[in-house]
Amino acid sequence: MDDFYRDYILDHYRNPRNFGTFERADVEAEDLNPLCGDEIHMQLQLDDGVVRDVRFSGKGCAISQASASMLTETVKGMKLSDVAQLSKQAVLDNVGIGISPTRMKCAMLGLRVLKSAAIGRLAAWPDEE
Amino acid sequence: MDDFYRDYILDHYRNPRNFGTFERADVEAEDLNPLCGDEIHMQLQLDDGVVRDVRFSGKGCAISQASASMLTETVKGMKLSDVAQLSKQAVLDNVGIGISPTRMKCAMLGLRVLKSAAIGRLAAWPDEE
Amino acid sequence: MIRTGTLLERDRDNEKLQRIIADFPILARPTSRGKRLVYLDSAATSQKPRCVIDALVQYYEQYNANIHRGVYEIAARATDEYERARVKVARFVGASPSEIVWVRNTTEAINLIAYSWGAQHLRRGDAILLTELEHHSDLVPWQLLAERSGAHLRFLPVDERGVHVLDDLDGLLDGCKLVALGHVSNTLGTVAPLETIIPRAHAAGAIVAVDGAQGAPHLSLDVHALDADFYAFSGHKMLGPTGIGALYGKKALLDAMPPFFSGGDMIRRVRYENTIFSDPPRRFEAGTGNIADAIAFGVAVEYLQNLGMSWVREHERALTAYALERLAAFEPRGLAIYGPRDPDRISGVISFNFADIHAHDLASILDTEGICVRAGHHCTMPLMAKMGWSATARASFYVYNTPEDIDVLCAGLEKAATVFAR
Amino acid sequence: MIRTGTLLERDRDNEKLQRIIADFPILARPTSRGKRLVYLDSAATSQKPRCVIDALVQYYEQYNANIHRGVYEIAARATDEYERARVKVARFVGASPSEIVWVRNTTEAINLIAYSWGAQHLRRGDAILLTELEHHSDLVPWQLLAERSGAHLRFLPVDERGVHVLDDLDGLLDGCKLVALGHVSNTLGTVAPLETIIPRAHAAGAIVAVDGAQGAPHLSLDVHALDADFYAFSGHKMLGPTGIGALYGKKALLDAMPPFFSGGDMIRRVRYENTIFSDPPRRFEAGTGNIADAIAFGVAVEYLQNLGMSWVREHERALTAYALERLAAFEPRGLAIYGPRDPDRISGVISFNFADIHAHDLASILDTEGICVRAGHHCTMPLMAKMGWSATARASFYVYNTPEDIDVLCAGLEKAATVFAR
Ligand SMILES: Cc1ncc(COP(=O)(O)O)c(C=O)c1O
Ligand SMILES: Cc1ncc(COP(=O)(O)O)c(C=O)c1O
Repeated sequence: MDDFYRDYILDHYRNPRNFGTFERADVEAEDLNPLCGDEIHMQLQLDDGVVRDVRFSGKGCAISQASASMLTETVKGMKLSDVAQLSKQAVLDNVGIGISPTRMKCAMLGLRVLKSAAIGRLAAWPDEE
Repeated sequence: MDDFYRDYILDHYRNPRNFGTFERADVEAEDLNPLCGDEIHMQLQLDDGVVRDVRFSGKGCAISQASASMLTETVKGMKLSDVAQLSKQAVLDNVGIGISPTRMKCAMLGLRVLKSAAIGRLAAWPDEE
Repeated sequence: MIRTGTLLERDRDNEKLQRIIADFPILARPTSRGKRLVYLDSAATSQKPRCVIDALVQYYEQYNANIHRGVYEIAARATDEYERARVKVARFVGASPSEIVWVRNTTEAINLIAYSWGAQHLRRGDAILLTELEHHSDLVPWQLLAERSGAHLRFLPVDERGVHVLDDLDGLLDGCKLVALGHVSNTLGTVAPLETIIPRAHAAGAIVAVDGAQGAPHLSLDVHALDADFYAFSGHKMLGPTGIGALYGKKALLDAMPPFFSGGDMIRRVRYENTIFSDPPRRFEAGTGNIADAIAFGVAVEYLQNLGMSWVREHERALTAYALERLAAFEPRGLAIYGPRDPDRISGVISFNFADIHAHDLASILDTEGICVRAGHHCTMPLMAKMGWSATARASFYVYNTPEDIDVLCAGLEKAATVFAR
Repeated sequence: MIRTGTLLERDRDNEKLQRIIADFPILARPTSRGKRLVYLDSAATSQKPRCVIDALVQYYEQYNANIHRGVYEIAARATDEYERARVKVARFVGASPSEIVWVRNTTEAINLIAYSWGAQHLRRGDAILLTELEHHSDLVPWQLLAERSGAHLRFLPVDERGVHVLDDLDGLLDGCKLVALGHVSNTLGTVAPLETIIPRAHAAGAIVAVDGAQGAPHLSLDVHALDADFYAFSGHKMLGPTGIGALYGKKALLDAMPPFFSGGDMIRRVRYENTIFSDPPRRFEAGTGNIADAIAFGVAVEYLQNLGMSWVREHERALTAYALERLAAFEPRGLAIYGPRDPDRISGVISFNFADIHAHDLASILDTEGICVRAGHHCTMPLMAKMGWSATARASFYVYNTPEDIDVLCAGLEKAATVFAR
C-alpha cells in the first residue's frame, strides 16, 4: 500500500485536475463514502450527449481525490452513455497499482458519483456490482 | 434426583393434604412458576392472627405439589407473622433430601405463595432472598 | 417394522453419522454421573461442531477488529469474513446478501418487523393473522404492536393434533395486512402449509412473516421460491453460536422500511439535527455487530450445506418414525403422544406425557440417565391452555442423534415408571 | 521528562505488563508483512485475553444448553454461569444484578432506553440535553425519539479542545426530562464532568443516561455513587467478546418501564389475548440470550478486576502522557493534536492529523508497519463538522499497550512523512 503513493498519485492529490465548480452544469451528482466521510461532487457539461467539460470538488484522502481527478481526464470527450457504463477497471487502470480492499471504496467514490450523474440517480458501488 | 421421589413425596403428590378451596379465606395468594407453568393457590383462615385452617390448589410436578402439601401441614397453628418469616429451610426440612438447583423454584413455589398471602403482596423467591 | 429395521441397519453402521457425532466435542463428554450425553433438546438450542467453535477462536486469536471502518489488515479481514458470512447465510436460505439483516435471534428479528414495518403499515382496524401454534416470540410482539397501532389479532385454528385448519382461511384473511406464523411448531413439530397459505395471503393483500426458528435448521429452504416476505431464524438452533440470527426481508420491503435501532454504522450522514440512513441491510444494523458469531454462523450453515439439507430432513424423518414407533409401545401404560403422528408432517419434535408423572419429574429422572429433554410449556402457553395440557415433555432431534438415543430414552421411561411405581 | 523517564523504566521491565501481553494470543502473531502487531485501536474494539476465549470454548464443548427452563445438568450449569456473569458485571460497575440487562452492545442499550423509557416519559415540548461530543449511537436514537415524541434536542457545547462548557448548564437543563451524554469521548478522549452534571440534572428534574462505551473499560466505576440513572456499555471494548453488552438502570426506573423487545423468556403468563411480563431484568431480555458471550464477558470483567481498575487508569494515563510528549515533537512538521492536552483529563485516546497527509492515507501507511490506528469521523460526524476536520487519525490505548508501541507509531509517522515527501 505504501507503493501506492507514487509521484503521479500525489501529484493528482495535490494538484487535482478539473477541480472546482461550474455555475451551471447539465448533469451533476455528489456522494460521500459512508465509511470515512470523503466527499466528491461531479458536474458535467454536455454537447449532444458527449462530455464537453467536467469539474469535481470534494475532500478526502489521496486515493479518493487522485482517482476522481484522473477520472475527469478520462471522461472528457466520452459519450454520456459510455460514462454510465464505466467499470471499476477504468479506475484501476488509472491508478495503476493494487489497492487494498479496505481502500477500494475510496478509489471508487469518484466513479460512483460520475455514474450517478450520468444515469440521473445514485449508482451502485462499482466494486459491488 | 431419582432418590428424591421417595414414597412420602409421591404420597403427598398423589394425595395432597388440605387440597381444595375455601368459599371464604382471610388471606390468600396465588402464583405460577414462570419457568414451567406450575401453579399454586393458597388460602388461609385465621383466628386472632393464627392460622386456623389452610387449603391449597394448583397443578404441577411432584416437587411443587408435594412441597405445597407438606407446607400446609407445617403452618397450621402458626402465627401469620411467623408464616411470613418462613425460610427456604422449612421446605428443605420437609422434603428431606437435596433438590437440584433447576428444581428449586418448583420446591419453593408453595412457600412463595404462602408468604405472599401472609404479607399481602408478592413475596420474593425464598431461594433468592 | 421393516422400514424401521432398515433404518436401524443403515444408521447403526452409518459412517457419516459417526463422523458427524465425532465433530461435536460435547457429545464425547460423559455427564457427572458417568452417562453418555443423550441430547434430545435441539429445538431449544443445538450443539456446535468443532469447526464452528474453531471459527470463533480463530477470529479472536488472529484477526479480531472492528469492521467496516478499519483500514488496517486485521480490520480488512474481519470485514471480509463478516460479509462473506452474510453471503453464506443468504445462499443457505435462497436470498441475496442485501436481504439478510444480522440480528441476535429470531425474537429480535420479529420485533424488528413489528417496530419498523408494523409501525409504518398497521392502522386501527387492520387485522394480523397468527396461528394457535405460535411461540411466545411470534405472539407477544404482535400483541404489543396491536396495542400500539389499534390493529387486532386473529388466530388460525389448529385441530386437536396441532394441524392447521384451513377451512376458513379466506375469511380470516379478509382485512388482514399481515400473516405471521411459524414454519414448524417447536411444541408439536407440525410443519405449516406455507405453500398454501402464502399465495392466499398475498391474494388477500397481506404480507407473510415466517418465524423460521424451527424451519431453517431442519428443512431445505428457498425463501424466494416460497415467496415469504420475511423469514426469521436463529443461529444457535442450527449449529451456530448463541447471540446471532438473521432476518430475511424482500429487498423492496426492506428498502421502504424506516430504521429501527439507530446509531453507529447504519448512517450515511449525521448532523446534530438529523440523519440520512444507509441502505439495507446496514440500515437495520446499528452499533458494533456480533462479528465473531456472525462469522461462525456462516461456518455453521456451510457445515449443514455439506451434510445436505435433504439428508438432514431424511435423517430426522427416519428418527422421528423410529421414535414414534418405539413410544407407541408405551401407550398402553399411559404414554400420551401429542401432535401429528405422521413423520412426514412433523419435523423432528415429539411432545408427550407419561401416565401421572409430571413432565418436570420425568425430565429430572431422565437427566439422571444423561438424557436431555425439555419439559414445560415450551413458550407456547396459550396452545397448552387450549389443549388442556399443563406441561409436556419434548424430545427433539438433530443431525447428531441416532436410533440408540431413542433406545436410551425408552430405557429412561422404564426407569421413570419404576420410580413412580413405588 | 523525568516523569516520562520514570515511566519508561518502570514499564519497560514491568513484569506485570509482559504477563498481560502474553495473555493476548493475537499480539503474538506477526502481520502478513512480518511486523509485530501494534494495536492502537482499542476504542473501536479491544483484543481478548486467552481466558475469555477459553470461556467460550468451554461453554460450547462442555455445557452448551438453553437456559432458565432446562431441567437437565448442562442446562443447570449454563443457567448458573449466565447468572453468575450478570453478578460479576453488576459488581464491576457497582450495581446489583437485578439492575443489569443484557444487550448486544451500547447502541442497543441506548435504543432500549429511548424506546421504553422515552416513549413512556417524553412529550411534545420536552427537551433532551446531549453534548456536542456524542457518538452517533448516543445521538441518532434521540433524534428519532424526538421525532416520535415531539421533544427537541439541545446540545451542551464543547470548546475547541473538546472540553465541556458548563457556563449555561442550568439554562440548558431547564425543561429537560433527559440528559444523555458519553462518559468519555471516543474521538477526543475527554472525560465528562459527570460529578457536576448528574446532580444538577437531577436538581432540574431530569434523569441522566450515560453512554459508558468508553467509560466502563477504562475508569473505576460505581454507578450507585455516581448516581447515574442509566449506564450503557459494550463487552467488546473491555476484553469481552462481540455481541454482548449491558444496560445498568436504577431498579425503580426499570421496574416502572414497559417491555421493549418481547417474546420468549420475559413473560409470566401468556394468553392469546394478552401477556403478563416478568420483573426486570428479564422483562427486557426476550428470546434466547447470547449465553456464551455473556459468560465470557463475566470472565473479561474478572480479568480487569484482577488487574485493578486504578492500575488500568494509571497505566493509560502514563501512556497518554508519553504519547503526547513524543507526538509534540512532530508539531513543528505539521502534526496537529486535537482534544485536551492534559493526560489527567483524557482517557487513552489521541486524535491527530499530520501535515497534508489525509488520515486515511496515514492509516494505510501505518498499516504497512503493523500499526493499527483508526481514521475517519469516528462516528462523530457533527463534531467533526463543528471542528472543521474532515477526518482524523486516532490512536487509543489499553492494558496491553506499551511505550514501545508509541515509539513504533512515531517511527511510522516518519515513514509517512518520507512517502509523502516524494
Ligand atoms: C462513545 C461511544 N458510544 C457508543 C459506542 C457504540 O458502541 P457499540 O458499537 O458497541 O454499540 C461507541 C463505540 O463505537 C463509543 O465509542
Ligand atoms: C418456533 C420458535 N419461534 C421462535 C423462537 C425464538 O427463538 P430465539 O429464542 O432464538 O429468539 C423459538 C425458539 O425458542 C422457536 O422454537
